[in-house]
Amino acid sequence: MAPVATPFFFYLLAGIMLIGGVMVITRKNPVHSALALIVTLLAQASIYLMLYAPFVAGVQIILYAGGIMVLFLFVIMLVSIDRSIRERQFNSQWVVGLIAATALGGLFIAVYTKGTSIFPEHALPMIENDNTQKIATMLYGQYMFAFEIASLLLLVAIIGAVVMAKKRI
Amino acid sequence: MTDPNTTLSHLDLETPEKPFLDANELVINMGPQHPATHGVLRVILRLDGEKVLGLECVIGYLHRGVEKIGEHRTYTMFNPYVDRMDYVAAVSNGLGYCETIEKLLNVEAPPRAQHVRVILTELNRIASHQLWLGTHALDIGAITPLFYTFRDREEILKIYEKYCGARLTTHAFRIGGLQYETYAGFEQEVKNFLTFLKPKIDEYEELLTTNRIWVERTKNIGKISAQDCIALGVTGPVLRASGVKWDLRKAQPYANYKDFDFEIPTGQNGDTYDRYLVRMAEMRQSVHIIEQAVNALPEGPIMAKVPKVIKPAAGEVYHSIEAPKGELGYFVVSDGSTQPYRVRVRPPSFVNLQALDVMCRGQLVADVIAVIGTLDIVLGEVDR
Amino acid sequence: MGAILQYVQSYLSSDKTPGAAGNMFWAFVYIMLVFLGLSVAVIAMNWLERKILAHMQVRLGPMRVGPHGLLQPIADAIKLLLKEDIMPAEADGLIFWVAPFVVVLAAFTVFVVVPFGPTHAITDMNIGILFMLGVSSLSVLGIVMAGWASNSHYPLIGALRSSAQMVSYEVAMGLAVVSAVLMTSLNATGTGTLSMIGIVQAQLAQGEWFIFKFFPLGLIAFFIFAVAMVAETNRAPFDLAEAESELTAGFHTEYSGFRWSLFFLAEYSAMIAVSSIAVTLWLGGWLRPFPNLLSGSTWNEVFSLVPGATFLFFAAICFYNTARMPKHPYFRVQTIGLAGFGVVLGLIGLVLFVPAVSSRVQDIFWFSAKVAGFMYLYIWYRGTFPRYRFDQLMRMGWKVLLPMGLGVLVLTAVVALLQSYLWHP
Amino acid sequence: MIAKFKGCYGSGVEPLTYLGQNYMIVDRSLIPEILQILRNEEHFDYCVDITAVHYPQREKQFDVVWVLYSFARNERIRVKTQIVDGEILPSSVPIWTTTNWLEREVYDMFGIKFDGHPDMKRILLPDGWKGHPLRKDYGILQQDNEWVQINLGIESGQ
Repeated sequence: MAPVATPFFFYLLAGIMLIGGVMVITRKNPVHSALALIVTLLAQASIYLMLYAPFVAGVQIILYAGGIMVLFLFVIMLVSIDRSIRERQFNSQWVVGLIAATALGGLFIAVYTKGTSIFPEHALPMIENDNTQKIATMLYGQYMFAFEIASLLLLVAIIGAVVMAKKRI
Repeated sequence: MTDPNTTLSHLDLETPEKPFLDANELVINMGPQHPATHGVLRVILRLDGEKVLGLECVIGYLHRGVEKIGEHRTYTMFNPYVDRMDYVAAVSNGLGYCETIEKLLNVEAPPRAQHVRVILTELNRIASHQLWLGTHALDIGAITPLFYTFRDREEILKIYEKYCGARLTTHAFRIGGLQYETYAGFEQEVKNFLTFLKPKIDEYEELLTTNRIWVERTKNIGKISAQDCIALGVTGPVLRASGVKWDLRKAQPYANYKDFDFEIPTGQNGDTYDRYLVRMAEMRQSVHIIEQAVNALPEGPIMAKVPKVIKPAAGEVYHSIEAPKGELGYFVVSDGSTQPYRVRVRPPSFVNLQALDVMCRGQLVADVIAVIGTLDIVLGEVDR
Repeated sequence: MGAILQYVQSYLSSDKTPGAAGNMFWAFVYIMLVFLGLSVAVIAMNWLERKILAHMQVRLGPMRVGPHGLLQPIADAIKLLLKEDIMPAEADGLIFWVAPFVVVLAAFTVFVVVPFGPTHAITDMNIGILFMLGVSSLSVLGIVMAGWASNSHYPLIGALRSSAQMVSYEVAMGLAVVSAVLMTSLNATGTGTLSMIGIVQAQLAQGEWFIFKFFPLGLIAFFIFAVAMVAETNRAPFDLAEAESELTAGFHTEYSGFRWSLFFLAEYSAMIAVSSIAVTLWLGGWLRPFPNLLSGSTWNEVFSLVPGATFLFFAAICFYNTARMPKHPYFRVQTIGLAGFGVVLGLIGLVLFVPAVSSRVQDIFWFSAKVAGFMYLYIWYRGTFPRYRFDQLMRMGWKVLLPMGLGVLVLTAVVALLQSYLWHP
Repeated sequence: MIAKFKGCYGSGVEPLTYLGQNYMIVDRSLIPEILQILRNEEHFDYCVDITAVHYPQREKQFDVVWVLYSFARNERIRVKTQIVDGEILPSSVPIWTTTNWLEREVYDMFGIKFDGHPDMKRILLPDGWKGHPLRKDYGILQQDNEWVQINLGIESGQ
């Protein structure tokens, strides 16, 4: 399957992501922020699709945009919006924020200038059709242990959450 | 029956339980325009999430001053007005009023009139319960029973229409008896209707009684104990579903109910499901009563000797009947003139509605709807 | 010019979907066809639901607009489009405006991968079923947005209810789907597929619809999905989000006119979408009944006649009712209209008997017929069941369907492993 | 029962019967006590109704009537007392919970206040309404025109 207008879509999606990301931190209404975050995540999922990683894209949509963000919205909506709008959104941690942002930007520039040689010239040719199967073989073969550890960790987290919530009832 | 020394402190109506988080308390205004409040009832709900912490009924949107009107009309002229209170059981209202004035005049309607009165009143009880069933099921989300019950209720209304020309606010009875002799074929038509209705009641029960969702939605919902019922003055099927075997037709028989053999269906749990069962059983009992009445319909006059201008001697009387919704009482004070000095109506819906708060505490919003439905209120009667 | 013609024609003999073949023109044509077909299906559903529900409830349903109310959906559509579009003063304008489009977009995008036939899909994605579940779950966002932006209590509660409901039933639904996907891996290579077309082809290859596979495991998984999909689409008896008697209309209480009709459209196309998933996963998708029991060219011939025969049957019903129409000048237009409708149906039926047409339309017919069965179930549920309460609904989702789904998944895996080791070592 | 009351309270209680219905006229000062005794000792556990009658010519303008019923005895009794305009009666909500709304209605219609009632406000008429419609001096066409004009924005409700 021949990719169509790839650079155009890449820059479009990247632009959407950037705008969405900026909106997340600038909107005063938390619900607007959350919705902007969802837009960002969806654009990200589309970029995964362009990278021939449909499984990751699908999981991104189901888990982040579908599941987690809905729960997120839930919590935000139950909070009184008026109060949070009245509060100052940019609190006095701007110094720390600035330092962190500068450091991160510096890192990006350093990697971009010095590390170009590490990356291949073109994206590696990948076959779309068995991508999902490949992920499965990797996860359940090579990275079996890590995968199981991660799932155990999540199980612990779930049980912990249930126990903590149960106490209050 | 009840232990007189028990105080009813647990029925503390004014202090709701403390919400889990004050910030979470949500006040919702349900009605007066709401599909499930059966008219213009307004309920202010205080919610913790979906749990009801307390509620307050705001009524009076349909207040027409029936009692005031009664003081300015003659005894005869006021008779049609009572039909407009509980408009789905207009015949029962008329019966209660006529019997009260007859009591005040100290006359008694002749046996044939009594029989016809019983037939029509019991038909009305069936019609009222059918309307209740349809709307109650609709509130809980079953849309189909509504059409079944309305189809069958139509047959009752047809009998009324043939008898007195009106379908809803019938004004079927007169003080002292009946105005109209029954039409030709009345008995046969009522009998036909009964044979038509019996399988239909089974049909309603088939739709709902064992329906899992119906049972889950109604069992243990809006529970009220017999003691609370009595303290709150709740009567009718609601009281009987709580296990109190009390029906004015048996306890203090009026008309000629003492001539008929019937059972008082009761429940045990006092929940919405029991009230449903009680009302279904009452419909069957009504069928049974009508059968007896129509088979033993005596010949004779239909009107007692009542003066053209009704002028009862000064005095007062309280008389009540078992309306489909509970005890319907009339307290009439006469000063010897042609107009009542004071007419007081003791509406069952009004008093029963008071129990809504007790029945809904700690339940969910969806249950409030179910409980309003199961109380079977008619706002015309609540507000008068 | 010739090049364009060749480009268009090049796909015609292809055995791939236009998406997989990379043919933009045919992909566009397919998108248009699916969109139009879906709109017609929703309109038909509107009429059918009202008629079927009415007959279940001893009444007639729409009778005035057109013969037997056949034009009622069109009248409704016109009414909705002409209605004033009200936006509450306190509403959050942008989100209120966007919400219905999000819902419609999510509901329609899903159809990109629905396989109406081996080549009759817009595209065949490697992650087809995952894509469907993911995108259809996005409609929750639209509902939440609508409920919140209305700035009113009833819509907010409705939105919270429906999103909680959809998120929870998605879990059970996902487990049921995974157990069906597991069954696709029972082949020589041992690799399964998430592709919608691949799943149907696996059923064809194994000679068994997955509903009957590992009886009763497939059936249980199907049952879980069938329950979850009703909850997922917020339909009776799980229609708490729009519980009329409790929350007036739930999340779309404040919507009117065109925007409201978008929600309506989305609801019905979501119903069709989840039914298509069920049909694809368990009921053999586009496969005709008994492809291996009643095989052979004779049976193929017989089954290829069914689409045309169905339409002729509907036409016959129309003619029968035309004959029963009251013979009164007042009904003349309606009688002619009904007869005309019958003629149209009959002509479609006759066209479907042409072998060239019927061979291409067969798959679509069987797929649609199976989906139509589900649509009838939806209406039937609505006519017979009372509504669940919210906590009961949640209890059922988490405490009944989820453990059942997990159990079925594990058992399916165990049985499949045993089968591959014991019988095909 | 009647004899017992007569013995205890003498002329404060006057038992009567009219058309076979029992009622007693009780002095205002004995009301709380009598109601309590009727509930606790005589098993009148169900308060059917509370209402009032207005006699503008009398000095004691109002008759207040309690209709009581006993499940145990299957018997009804009416308790009646006379009060002057403006006099406050003790609330019987602690005795019968049901009287909550009934007393509110009496207040709404007649302006008779009940002391100790948890929520003494109008029930059928709007909260800001002036006048008590079931009094005899309140005309049948009379309205609180001011309320109607302010709240409904129309000149008159008639």
